[in-house]
Amino acid sequence: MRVDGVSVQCGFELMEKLECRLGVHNLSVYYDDFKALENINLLIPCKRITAFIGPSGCGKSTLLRCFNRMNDLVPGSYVEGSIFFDGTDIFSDNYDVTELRRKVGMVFQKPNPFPKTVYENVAYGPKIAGIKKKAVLDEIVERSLKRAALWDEVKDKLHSSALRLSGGQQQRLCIARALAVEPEIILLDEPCSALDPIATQRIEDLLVELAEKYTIIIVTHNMQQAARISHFTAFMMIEEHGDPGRIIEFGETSYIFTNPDNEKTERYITGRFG
Amino acid sequence: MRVDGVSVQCGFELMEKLECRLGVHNLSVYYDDFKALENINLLIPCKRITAFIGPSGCGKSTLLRCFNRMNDLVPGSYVEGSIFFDGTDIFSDNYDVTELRRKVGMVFQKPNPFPKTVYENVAYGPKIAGIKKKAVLDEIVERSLKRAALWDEVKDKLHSSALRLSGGQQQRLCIARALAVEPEIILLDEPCSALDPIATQRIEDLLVELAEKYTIIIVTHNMQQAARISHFTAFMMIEEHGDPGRIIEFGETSYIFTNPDNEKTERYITGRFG
Amino acid sequence: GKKEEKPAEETKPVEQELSGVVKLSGSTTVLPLVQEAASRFMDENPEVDVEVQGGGSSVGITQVKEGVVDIGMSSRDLKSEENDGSLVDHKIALDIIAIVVHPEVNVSSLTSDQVKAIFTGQIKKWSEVGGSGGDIVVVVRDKASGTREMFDEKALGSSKDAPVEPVASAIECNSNGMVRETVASTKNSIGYLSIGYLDESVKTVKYNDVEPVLEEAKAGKYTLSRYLRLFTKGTPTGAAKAFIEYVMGDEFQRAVVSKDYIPIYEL
Amino acid sequence: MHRRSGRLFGENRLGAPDPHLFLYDLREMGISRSVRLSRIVKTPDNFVKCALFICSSLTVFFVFLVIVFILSSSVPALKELGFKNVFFSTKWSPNVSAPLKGNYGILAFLNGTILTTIGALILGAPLGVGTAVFIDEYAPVWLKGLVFRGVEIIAGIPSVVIGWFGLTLLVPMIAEITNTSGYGMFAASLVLALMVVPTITTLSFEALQAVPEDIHDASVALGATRWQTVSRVLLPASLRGIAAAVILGMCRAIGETMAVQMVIGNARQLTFNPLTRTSTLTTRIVTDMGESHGVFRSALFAQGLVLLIFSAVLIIIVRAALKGRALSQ
Amino acid sequence: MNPKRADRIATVVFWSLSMTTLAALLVIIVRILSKGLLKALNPFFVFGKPEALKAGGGVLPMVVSTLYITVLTVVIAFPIALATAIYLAEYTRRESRLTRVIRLCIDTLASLPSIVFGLFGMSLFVIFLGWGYSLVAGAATLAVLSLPVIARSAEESIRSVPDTYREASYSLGASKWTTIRQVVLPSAFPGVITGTILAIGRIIGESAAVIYTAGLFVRKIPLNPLRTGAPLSAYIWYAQAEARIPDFRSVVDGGAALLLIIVLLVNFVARKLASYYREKKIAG
Ligand SMILES: Nc1ncnc2c1ncn2[C@@H]1O[C@H](COP(=O)(O)OP(=O)(O)OP(=O)(O)O)[C@@H](O)[C@H]1O
Ligand SMILES: Nc1ncnc2c1ncn2[C@@H]1O[C@H](COP(=O)(O)OP(=O)(O)OP(=O)(O)O)[C@@H](O)[C@H]1O
Ligand SMILES: [Mg+2]
Ligand SMILES: [Mg+2]
Repeated sequence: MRVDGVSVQCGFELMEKLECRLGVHNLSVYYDDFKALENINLLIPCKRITAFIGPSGCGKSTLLRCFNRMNDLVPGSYVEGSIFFDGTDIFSDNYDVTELRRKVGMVFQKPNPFPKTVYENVAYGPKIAGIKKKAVLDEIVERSLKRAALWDEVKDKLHSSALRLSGGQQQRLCIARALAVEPEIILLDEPCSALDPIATQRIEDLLVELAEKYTIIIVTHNMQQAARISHFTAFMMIEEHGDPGRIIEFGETSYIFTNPDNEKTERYITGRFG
Repeated sequence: MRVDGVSVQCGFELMEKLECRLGVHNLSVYYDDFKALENINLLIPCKRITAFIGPSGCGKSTLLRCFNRMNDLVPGSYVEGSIFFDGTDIFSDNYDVTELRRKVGMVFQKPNPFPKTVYENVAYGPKIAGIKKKAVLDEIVERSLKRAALWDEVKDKLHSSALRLSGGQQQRLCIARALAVEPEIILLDEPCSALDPIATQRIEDLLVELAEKYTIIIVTHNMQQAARISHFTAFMMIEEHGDPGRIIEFGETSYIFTNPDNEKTERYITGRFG
Repeated sequence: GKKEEKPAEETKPVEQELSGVVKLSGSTTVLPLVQEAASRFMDENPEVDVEVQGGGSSVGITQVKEGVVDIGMSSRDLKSEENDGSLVDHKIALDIIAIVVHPEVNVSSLTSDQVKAIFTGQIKKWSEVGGSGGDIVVVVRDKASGTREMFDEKALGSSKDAPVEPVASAIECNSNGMVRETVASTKNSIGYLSIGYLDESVKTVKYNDVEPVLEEAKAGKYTLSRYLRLFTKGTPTGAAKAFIEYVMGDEFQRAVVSKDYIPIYEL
Repeated sequence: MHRRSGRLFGENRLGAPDPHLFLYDLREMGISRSVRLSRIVKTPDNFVKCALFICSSLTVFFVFLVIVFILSSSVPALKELGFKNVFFSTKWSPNVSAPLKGNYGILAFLNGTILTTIGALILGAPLGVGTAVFIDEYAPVWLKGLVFRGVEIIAGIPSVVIGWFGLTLLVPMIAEITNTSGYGMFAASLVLALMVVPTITTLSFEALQAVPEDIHDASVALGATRWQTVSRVLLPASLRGIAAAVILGMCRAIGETMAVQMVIGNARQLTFNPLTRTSTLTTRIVTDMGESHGVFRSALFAQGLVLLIFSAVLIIIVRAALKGRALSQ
Repeated sequence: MNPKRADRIATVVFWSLSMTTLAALLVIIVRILSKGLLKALNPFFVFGKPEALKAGGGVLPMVVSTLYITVLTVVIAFPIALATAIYLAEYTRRESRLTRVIRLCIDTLASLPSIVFGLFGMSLFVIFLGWGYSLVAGAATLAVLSLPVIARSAEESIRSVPDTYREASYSLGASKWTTIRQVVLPSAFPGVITGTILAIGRIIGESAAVIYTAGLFVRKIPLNPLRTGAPLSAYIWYAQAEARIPDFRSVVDGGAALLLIIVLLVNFVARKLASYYREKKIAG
């Protein structure tokens, strides 16, 4: 099946059952004069893990950061096209960006806890959203840490610095922090690239678990990881240096990895590229 | 077969045919009070590619940097034990370190050309070794660039800044720079981790080619890479956080990857670790 | 070729043949006068280098005694403890100090008692001396200046054993020019100046009903005056001698000194 | 890197076949610890190191010299007049001809220094820190460079120029508005505020820049507004750096001389009213140094000594503040 | 308070704070230039001799003194500062007690009020060594004053040279000094030069440290460094504080404008040079 020039592979039965609340329509992203993404069209299925893969510099991070408009922070960047979230274009003029960012959580490549205590890290989001009651915050912190599978490890050191945790723990803390504001979607940009295999495994297990409640989008360099945990995969690429990135193929992960429509996808996936 | 608690896998016929001019004996490395490596024993076969693999932080880089005493540069680090190079302990008091480093070249994780021209980069080593004649230098530069499979791409821009080359070209330039001083051994610390798959492929091909003339030691995170290009593999690991790194298993790559002695090695190689 | 230095005993200095360095330091009051003299003198005697530096009267006296400089400038006489007989005094001008007020102050005459009371802070408002307007702003010279010392002594009755200080809120200025500027620009202010600095931006007041003018000073009626002096260690010789003679000579006295001070020939 | 133990070859626990065999061969060949003296490459390096070290210890020597000369010049005053009469007296009436007969209490000037500095910080610190936060967080790209460049230009303006500006524009303005002489601590604080702004801005900006970008992004990604991010993440994380910036600004204010001297009025009185004239330590030195000698001059050096101690103490505080940043590392 | 509202208020506050700073700068520059630019550009003023009593004097000897003293200062301070910077950046990777002392001394020296340097220079160079008020005494004082400034910026530039360059050089068998000379210093050079020029800006504007060491007033153009000089900034202060010449206002206005122009020019050159090298390094 082809939609807007992108081949989409998906069992029809499945696609019909899926709900999609997030859709990208004709999106192009510019950094000053440089066009980083061109004409992206995509539907993100709810409560599934969608992985973006592709060679370095193809715009995976750029696309991911559009979903919660983190690209606004890059001076000189602007977008054309739309991203619809529950039917509203998030780039429309009066769209409430802070509200969007609360609903679309983000976890970064390197664990980036605040230089505060573990507790303060998790409570930060609820606090800025206006929750002041200690009891409520306590409960949110505990629940979020439990969901991030970190509670048991840190419950005795909630009030010591988050920077003392190990890398893997820090990354799970960042996930807990994102969960604390009750997001609907979680974006992860190569969340495991700074971690060792053991910590990586933990995070992967956690993501699979979280996918029961949350819509998850993950950027990864690690093809095995994409294959292991994601339900859907978008393969992105740039033709030549300086060209904008595009989505080459999007579909169910099992299809993409076993039976890609596009020969570039196949070459990339088998590691013999170019 | 087990030697000093390390299992060594190697076809005997092969081992007997191999010459080994570099040997590590009972080496331990400390950073201040922290013991990073313990009791390393290893023989590096000549004109072969030896890969060090293992989880992050297990001391691969530390061990590699001992071979040309780059660890001298880390304040507070010191070693116990010896590394023999052509029969002389490189840690002995009056050992000529600059001479050692000339014989044992090194290529780093991120391409790090000097902010000079391409030509100046390659000529740097010969120049500091005292070669002044332009003709000789020209010849060395050309030969080294050719060996690094870069000549054709840069021969027209020898005198423009090396920083303008692409990442993969820069890394090959670094290899050319290392080759220019006629080393016998080349150390590479994750030389491809900052490169895209195409550039990686180029470097891998180049290494295989170079192994005909040089002894190569490579640290890599990428198990496929180790499997693809190395003749011998050393698997290193730390038992627990804070423990020193050790060599768990060393042997011919094909053995290690298909039929490891040690179950830890197996678990690591199959990606299901810990 | 370089001209030979003439012996110092020569009676009439032949300017063209003089050479050498003359160093001066001391009073900043005398400084500009001597600087002017130096540049004129050097124009006439290109081989002579006259170096003039400030430092204050005491510095000048000390340094000339120590032989660091050839001539010390001073705006006061030697103290008894300074006077060991080795220094020769050359008076080069008489300086008159006028009391000045901001032009809007409507007081035109002050008695010596009123002046003392104003400068020491006992009188705080112009209304107390018959004027109108608010708090008096006292402007004085800095402690180290010879003018201040003379004024403290003669107008405020300060002596070595019973020093009198101007009021602590007084603005201290490092020069006559700055006093004039400050008085001119600050309402209700009062200060004192060398008469050479007087202009229409400030208003002079009579001191004990006497105008601060040359005639009255010569007649001895106006008491706020002092000599500007150069000191040498023993009788000056060579270039130094020629320089002092130049400063005291009619030409320089008429052309320069008479503009700001009372020249020697009028005394 | 040096070696600790020289233990040679370990016994082979398992016996043959031994892949380490070649090591034994080499040892038997007796070439293991050959010493090559022919090329002691280290020598020029050591020479260079020595020379560089000597140059860099000159700094220590200079500090030593400064201390020695300032201290030895202030000793006469402290000895002859007594510590108490210098530091705890507000009476400053030097006697030029008989220095020992004068009074040399510097308390009023100490007070002037402290109050003008506080004034300068009250005016300058919000400006400086605010400008730094503005550049770091609020300014549109085209303005960032402009404001930063502007601040650097202020830093470069010579103090006599700023003083002249203060004397000819600020003092008359203050005189007009408040109906006083215009000279005084307020004018001094205004001028000083101008001079501390660049110090505080550049150093605070540096501190803000040192906060990792990813922490900032983390906050924004959680839906924090800009002000929430600034107040809850950026400022706390850079607090020590900003404190250090303010202290260094203070250092600058305490030490500034010429500009203050032009506008403070150079009176000798102790005062707490910002609109009245007084002196600071630095301005008193400049006002009186001209013709001073003996104990008078020594008393002025004693004020220099106080300034020296002030800045040394502040620097030690700054260094302590910048070391071991509590939570961040 | 509603976070949105607080955010809006904060935005207004930060805008106004920084605009106040900019406005202050603008007012100073406009004021100084509007009053003094004509005078500062008048050749009779710039190339004239100063007058002691009359109006109409110029500032040529002062401008020459400033240039002279600046050159002397840099000649004295730069080699020491560069050596210090190299030592601290390259040879003391690890803080020892000794380097801590050196660093403390540099910081202390950098934060001392310039009047303290003035006092120090007067008692050491002028009186103790007997150099008198002279250009060398002023330059020596300024050298001690600017040493830490140059050293620190140079050290920073040297430190900011990526370690990867050093590693690459060492791994090719270069000795430490070779590495510093061939790789580190060339890379750090633009930063070192920029820092030095910025320090020169400070030297030119410095007055408190020179009034008791170099002198305040000269009529002859100083050629002998052992003679008195009068840097422009010191003369400006002198002209206004000791105000003897009737036209001192216009002399100070002109001098201030001239000084401001010189300092701004110096800073401008530093920036231009820095960006030139930055581009050149990339373009190469
Ligand atoms: N802030 C920026 N300013 C200018 N160009 C940018 C910026 N961020 C990214 N780019 C460019 O946009 C393109 C896409 O970058 P992006 O980071 O999205 O790629 P990526 O797929 O995430 O790469 P990687 O796998 O290396 O993280 C690249 O060419 C990059 O150089
Ligand atoms: N300069 C140093 N100072 C102190 N400890 C160090 C230093 N360099 C490395 N270490 C420690 O030594 C251990 C081994 O580090 P090393 O860099 O050799 O690991 P590695 O196997 O190369 O890891 P990676 O795969 O992440 O590069 C780690 O625990 C590391 O923290
Ligand atoms: Mg990315
Ligand atoms: Mg490593």
